[in-house]
Amino acid sequence: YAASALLGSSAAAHSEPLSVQLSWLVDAGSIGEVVALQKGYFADRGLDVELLPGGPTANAIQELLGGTVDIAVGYAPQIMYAANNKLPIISFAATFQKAPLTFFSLGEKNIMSIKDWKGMRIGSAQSALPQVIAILDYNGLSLEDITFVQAQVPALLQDQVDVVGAWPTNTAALEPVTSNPGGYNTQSIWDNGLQFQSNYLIATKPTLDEKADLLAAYLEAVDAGWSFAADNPGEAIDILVAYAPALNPEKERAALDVMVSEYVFTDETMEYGFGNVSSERWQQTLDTYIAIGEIDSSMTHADVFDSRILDSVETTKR
Amino acid sequence: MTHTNSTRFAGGSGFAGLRERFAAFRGGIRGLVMAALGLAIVLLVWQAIVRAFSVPVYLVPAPTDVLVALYNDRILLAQNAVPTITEAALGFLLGNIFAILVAISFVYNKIVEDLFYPVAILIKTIPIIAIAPVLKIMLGNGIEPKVLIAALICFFPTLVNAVQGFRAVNPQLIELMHVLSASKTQVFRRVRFYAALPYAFAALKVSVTMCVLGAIVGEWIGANTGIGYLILQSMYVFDTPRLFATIIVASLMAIAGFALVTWVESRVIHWDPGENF
Amino acid sequence: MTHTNSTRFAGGSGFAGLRERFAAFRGGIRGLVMAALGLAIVLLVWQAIVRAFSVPVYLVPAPTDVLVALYNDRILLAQNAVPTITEAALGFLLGNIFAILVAISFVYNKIVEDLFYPVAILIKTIPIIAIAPVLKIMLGNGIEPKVLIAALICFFPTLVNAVQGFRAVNPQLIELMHVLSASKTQVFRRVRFYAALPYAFAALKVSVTMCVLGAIVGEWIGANTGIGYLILQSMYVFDTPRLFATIIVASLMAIAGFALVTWVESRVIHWDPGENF
Amino acid sequence: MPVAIDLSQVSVTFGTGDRSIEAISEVTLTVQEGEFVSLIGHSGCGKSTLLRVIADIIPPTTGHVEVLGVAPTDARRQRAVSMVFQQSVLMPWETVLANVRMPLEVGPQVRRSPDAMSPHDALRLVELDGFENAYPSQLSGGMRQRVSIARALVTRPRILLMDEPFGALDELVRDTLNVEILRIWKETGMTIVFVTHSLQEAVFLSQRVAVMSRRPSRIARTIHVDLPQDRQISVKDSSALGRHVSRLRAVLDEG
Amino acid sequence: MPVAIDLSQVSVTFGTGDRSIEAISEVTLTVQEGEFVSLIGHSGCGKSTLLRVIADIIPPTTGHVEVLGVAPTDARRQRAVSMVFQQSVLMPWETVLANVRMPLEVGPQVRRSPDAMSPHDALRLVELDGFENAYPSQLSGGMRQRVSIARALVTRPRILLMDEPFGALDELVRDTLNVEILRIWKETGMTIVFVTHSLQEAVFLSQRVAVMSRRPSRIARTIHVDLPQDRQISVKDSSALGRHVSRLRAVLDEG
Ligand SMILES: Nc1ncnc2c1ncn2[C@@H]1O[C@H](COP(=O)(O)OP(=O)(O)OP(=O)(O)O)[C@@H](O)[C@H]1O
Ligand SMILES: Nc1ncnc2c1ncn2[C@@H]1O[C@H](COP(=O)(O)OP(=O)(O)OP(=O)(O)O)[C@@H](O)[C@H]1O
Ligand SMILES: [Mg+2]
Ligand SMILES: [Mg+2]
Repeated sequence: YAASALLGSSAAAHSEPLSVQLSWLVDAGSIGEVVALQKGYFADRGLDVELLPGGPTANAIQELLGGTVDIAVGYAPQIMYAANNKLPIISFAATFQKAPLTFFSLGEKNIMSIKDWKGMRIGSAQSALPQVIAILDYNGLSLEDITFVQAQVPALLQDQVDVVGAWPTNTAALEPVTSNPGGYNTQSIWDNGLQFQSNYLIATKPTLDEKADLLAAYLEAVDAGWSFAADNPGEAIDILVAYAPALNPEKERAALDVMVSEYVFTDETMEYGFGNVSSERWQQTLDTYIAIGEIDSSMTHADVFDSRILDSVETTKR
Repeated sequence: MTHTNSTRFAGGSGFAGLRERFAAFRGGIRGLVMAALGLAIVLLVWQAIVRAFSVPVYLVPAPTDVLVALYNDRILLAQNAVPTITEAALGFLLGNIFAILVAISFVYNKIVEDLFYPVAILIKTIPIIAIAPVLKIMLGNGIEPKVLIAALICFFPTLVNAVQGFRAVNPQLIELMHVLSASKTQVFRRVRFYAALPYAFAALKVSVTMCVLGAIVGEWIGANTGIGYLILQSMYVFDTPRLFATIIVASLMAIAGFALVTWVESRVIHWDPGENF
Repeated sequence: MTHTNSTRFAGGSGFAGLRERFAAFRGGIRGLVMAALGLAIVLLVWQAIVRAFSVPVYLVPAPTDVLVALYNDRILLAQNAVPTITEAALGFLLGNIFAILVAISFVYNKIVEDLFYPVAILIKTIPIIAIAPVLKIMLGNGIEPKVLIAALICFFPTLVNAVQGFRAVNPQLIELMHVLSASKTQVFRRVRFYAALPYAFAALKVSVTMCVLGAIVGEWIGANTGIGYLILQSMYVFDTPRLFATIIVASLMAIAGFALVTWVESRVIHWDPGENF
Repeated sequence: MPVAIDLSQVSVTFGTGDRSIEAISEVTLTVQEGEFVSLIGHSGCGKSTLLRVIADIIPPTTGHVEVLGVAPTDARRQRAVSMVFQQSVLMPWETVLANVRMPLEVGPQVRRSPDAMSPHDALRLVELDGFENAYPSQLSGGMRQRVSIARALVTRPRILLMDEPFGALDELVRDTLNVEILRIWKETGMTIVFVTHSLQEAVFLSQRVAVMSRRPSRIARTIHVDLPQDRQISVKDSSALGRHVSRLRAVLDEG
Repeated sequence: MPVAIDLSQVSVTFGTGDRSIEAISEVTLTVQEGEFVSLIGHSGCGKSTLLRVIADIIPPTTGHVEVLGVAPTDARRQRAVSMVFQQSVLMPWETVLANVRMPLEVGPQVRRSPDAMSPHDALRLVELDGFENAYPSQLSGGMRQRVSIARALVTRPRILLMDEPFGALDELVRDTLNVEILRIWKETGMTIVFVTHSLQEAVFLSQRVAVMSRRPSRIARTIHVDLPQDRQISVKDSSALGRHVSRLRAVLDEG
C-alpha cells in the first residue's frame, strides 16, 4: 500500500491537477472518491486529485464558477437554480441514482402518505423547501395546508414537528427514530413525484468542452472507487476512517450499506452503468419546478445535463 | 477603553477638556466630509477592480450592482429586517436586564459573587454560535431560540462590565457613606448604581452589535424570514448582489442600534464619568 | 475598560494600589477555591437536572457524559485542535500586525486617518461570519481562508484600539518632545509606541478569543480537520457528548490564548500604565 | 472642658505575618471639645489612618478609643462625626443641593433629626447660596471643596475630621478657604481635627499642632500656637507665625 | 547684561469668532540673562500660555517675541530652552537614566553636542546619583520632579521654563526642592522663568515677581525682591519675606 502511494506521488509529477469540491463533509457519501484517491485510482489515470470537503456555509457551485475547483458534487436544485440564473455550469454524471431525501414520522402519528400531511408540522432543512412544495403539489396539496418548519431529526423526537426530512443514509442520527417502539413511517421524495438523482458531478461548460478527457478519467476512477467499496466494504471503511479519523467506523458502515444497496447501485446502473443520468427524469423534474414557479418555463434538460462524458466512458454495470 | 484624556491627566483637565471639545467640533463638520470621501474612495476602488478584471457578478458584485439590489429588493429587505430587529431587541433587553440583575445580586452577596463570577467569565469564552443548534433543539422553532441566542451573546459581556462598574466606585465615597452609617441598599442606590452606568453603557454598546449577529445566527439554524434567512437564501440561489445588500442591512441595523444606545447614554449620563471630584 | 482604581482616583493612589494588591492576594487562594466550588455547583445542578428529567443524551448530555467523551476522544480532540490552533494563531498574528501597521500609518498621515478610520469603524459592524463564504471563493481552499477570517475578526478591534492608544499620549509629553525638536518618528518610537501598548494589549486580549472563533467559522466552509469540523461532524451524527467536549476544547483554547497574552503583557508592560508621572 | 476625642495607646497594623505594616503605633492623643487641632507629618506616617480610626472606618488593632465619651461606632451612629477628604468626593450625577442633602437621607435616622441644618443654610455657611442647582462639574475646585464642607456640616456634627481638605487647591484659593473654615469653626463651636502638609496652614488654623514621627508612627510632639484668636489672612505672613513654622520645621526634621 | 527673553505686545487668542478666548493680551516683558523671574496670577490667567509662547509651542497671535536675540523657533532648535511641567511627565517605561538621556537622543543634533552635560552629572546635580536604574514608579513624587529637572538640565539650556514644577508636591518636599533649584540656578547661571501659585515660593526664589491680572491678561505689576542673595530655607518664615508676600497679595487682590 505504501508502495502504491509512492508510485502515485511520483506519477503525480506529470499528472493533471484536478480539484473537486465535495457536497458535504467527508463521510461514507464520498467513500468512492476517497478510495479512488487513497488507492491511487486517480493517479493511475494521470490525475492529481485534491478532494475539498464541504460544509454548511460552503457553496460548491460558486467554487466552481470562481475557478477554485474543476468539479463540484452537488444536488439537483442547486443545478437548476444556477442554470436558471444563466450560470455556465452543467452536470455530467450522478453518483446517487436516487435522491435519498425521505420524510420520517413516528408510528403513533399514522402518517401513511403525503395526503396525511394536511394540517401537520413538516420539518426539513431550509434548502429542501422547494422539494416539499413540489411533492405537496404532486399530491394535490399546497404549502398553505401544512406548517413548514426548519428542523432536524431531534425536533421530531421533541414533538416540535410531526414529520421530518432526513437522509436515510444518516443511520446514526435516525437511530432514535428507527428504534421507536411504536415504529415509524416514511415518505420519500422519489416515491412522491420528485425523481431526482443526487450527488451530481458538475463542471463549468468550458471545462466540459476543453477537458472532457480529464472528466472522463475522473468518472472512471470514482466508479472504480465505489465498486471497490461495494465489494470490500470493510476495507473501504478502514480507508475512509484513516482518511477522516473523526468518523465512527460502525456508523459509517451502516450508512455505506444503505447507500450501496439503495442509491448508488440500482436497477438502472445494472442496465446503464455507474453514474448514469436520465435526461427524461431531468425534464420531468424541471417541469415540476416550472409548475411550482421556482424556475423559468423555458428550461430544458439540455440546460442542466450534458451526456457526452457518460457516453464516452464504459462504467461498471452492477 | 473609556479612558478620556481628562481622567488620565487630571493635571491639565480644563485644558485637555477644551482641546477635546475643539477636536469634536472639527470632527463634526470636516470629519463627516472626510469620512464620506473615504467611503467613496473605497467604493470607487472596489467598482474599478470589479470592472477592470470583469469579475463576474455572482462572485463579487460591483457597488452599483449592490445599490441596485438594495433599491429593487427594498421591500423584501424591510420585511425581513422586522423579525430580526424584533429578535435582536428582545434578546438585547432580556440578556442585559438579566445580566444587570445578576451583577446586582453579586454586589449584595459577596459569596455568590466569589462562587459564580469566575464561572461566568469561563462561560463567556464558549463560542455561543457553536452551541446555537443545541439551543434550537431545546427551544423549538419559534422566536425563542433566536432571542435566547441574542440574549446569551449579550449576557456575559454586560455581566462582567456591570460587576466591574459596581466595584469601580471611588473608595472614599464608600468611606463617606460608611461614616454616614448608610445601609447597603442606600450605598447601592445612591452611589454604585450611578458609578456603574458608564461601564454598563460601554457593555451595551458592544452587545447591541453582538445581538444583531446573534439573531442572524439564530435564523441560520431555522427560520423562514429574517435577515439571517435572507442571507442563506440569497446565497443558495446565487443572488450575490442581494446577499451583499442584505449584509449591508445587517450592518446598518448594528449601526442604528449603536447610535441609539449612544444617544440614550448621552441623555442618561449627564455628568462627566471621567471626572472625579 | 482598563480603568484601574489608581487611574480614576489619583489622590489615594498608594493606598488604592496596596488595597488592590491585597485583594489580588486574597483572590489568589480563596478565590481559586471559591471558583472551583462555583463550577462544581453548576455542574452538579446540570447533572441533577439531566438525570431528574431524564433528558435524552442526544439533546443535552450530562456533565459525566461529556467527561467520558473528553476522555475517550482525547486523541481525536488533540489532533483536531492542532490545525485550529495553527489557523487561529496565524490569523491572530496577521490580523493584529496588519492592524497595528495601519494604525501607525494613521499616526503619520492625518489625512489618511480622517479618510479611512471611519470606514474601518463602519466595516467593523459587518458580521464577518456572513461574508465567510465569499472570502473562501476569493482565496481558494486550504488554510488561507480560515486564517484570513480569523485575521479579519482580529483586525478591526485592534486597529480601533491601537489608534485610540496612539492618541492617548499625555499631551505634555508631546509638548516636551516638541520643545526638544524631536521628529515625528522619534516621538512615535519613544512615546506613542509605549503609550499605545496597554491599549493594544487590551485589544489583543479580545481578539485572541475572537480569532479562535474565526478559525472555527472558517472551518465550517470546508475542512477535514479542526475543531470547527469536529463540531459539524458531531452535530451531523448527533454525537452530543462529543459536541460538548469539542466546544469545551474550543473554550480552553480561548482561555489559554487569553492567559498567554496576559502573560506576555505582564512581561512587556513592566510599568504601571494607569499612572502618570 | 469635656473631652471630644480620647485615644490611648492606639496602634493599627495592616495585613498579617511578614507583609504586615504598622501604620500607627501607640498613639495617645486627647482633643478637648471645641478645639482646633492640626496633624502634620511626612507622607505615609499614618495621619489618614488616625482619622479613619476616629471616624470608625478602621478598628484599632490595639488600644482604646473614645469619641464624645462613647465608642466610635456609637458616635458615628449618632451622626456626631463628619469627614472631609482631599478630593471633594462629590457625586457628579447629583446637583450641589442633592449632594449636600444626602447625609440627611441616608443612615439609620433618615427622619430629619431636629438639630440637623437645612441644606440651604449649610450652603449659605460656605457662601455658595445660588449654586443649588449646579452640578459639580460646573464648579471650580475651590467651590467643590466648599460643597463637601457644607455636606459635612449639614448634620451639625460635633466633630469634624478634615484630611488634607485643601491640599489639591491652589494657594490663593486655599488662603480664602483657610479664613472661611476658621469663621465656620467659630460660628459652630465644633471640634476640628485637621490633617495638612502645610506648616503655615497648620499654624495659621490651629490652637494645637500635633507632629507625627516617621515609622514607627507616633505623636512626636504637640505644639501650642499662641497667636491671637482673631486671625486675618495677613497673619500668614507675620513673623510670629514664621517663628512657629520654624519650630515645627525643626521638630519634623528630627523625627 | 544681555536680554534673554523679550516679549513686546504679545497676545494669544485661541479659536475664532464667537468662541475665541484671548488667553493673554499685549504682554510686554523683558528678562535679563541670568535672572530668576517668577510669574504669578489667578488660575486661567494665561501663565502657561506665556511660557508656551516662549518655548515656541504656540505662536503668538500678535506681537513680537525674541529669545536670546533670535526667533523662538531658532532658540528651540539650538536647544537653548528647556521646560519643566507640573507633572514630571516622565516616560514610565524607561529608567531614570534613559529618561534623562532622552533629550540628547532626539531632535536635529542627535550627535552629542559638546556643551551637553552627561546624564550622570545631571542626576548628580539634582542629588539622584544611585537611582539611574530605577523606574519612575519606584520614586516618590519629589524624586520624580528632580528627574524631570535633571532631564531639562542635560542639554545645558540657557533658559529654563518651569510651569508650577512643585505644585503637586507636599510642602515639606517643596521646601527642599526650592532650596535646591536656587543652588542649581547659582551653579549654572541659567535664566529661569518660574510659574507658581505660591506667593511665598515666588518671593523666596525670585529676583523679580511678575503679577498677571485676570482677563484681559496682562502683566499688572512687577515687584523686585530685595532679599539677601544667599537664601536659606529659614528665610521662608522671615518677616522680610512676609512683607513681600503681603505686597503681592495686595496687587493680586486688585487685579
Ligand atoms: N488599607 C490599607 N492596607 C494596607 N496598608 C495601608 C492601608 N491604608 C494605609 N496603609 C499604609 O499605612 C501607612 C499609613 O498610611 P496613611 O494613609 O495613614 O498615611 P498618611 O500619613 O495619611 O499619608 P499621606 O500624607 O500620603 O496621606 C502607609 O504606609 C500606607 O501604605
Ligand atoms: N489650546 C487651547 N485652546 C483653547 N483655549 C486654551 C488653550 N490653552 C489654554 N486655553 C485657555 O486660555 C486661558 C489661559 O490658559 P493657561 O493654561 O495659560 O492659564 P494658566 O494661568 O496657566 O492657568 P493655571 O494656573 O490653571 O495653570 C484659559 O482660559 C484656558 O482655558
Ligand atoms: Mg493621608
Ligand atoms: Mg498653567
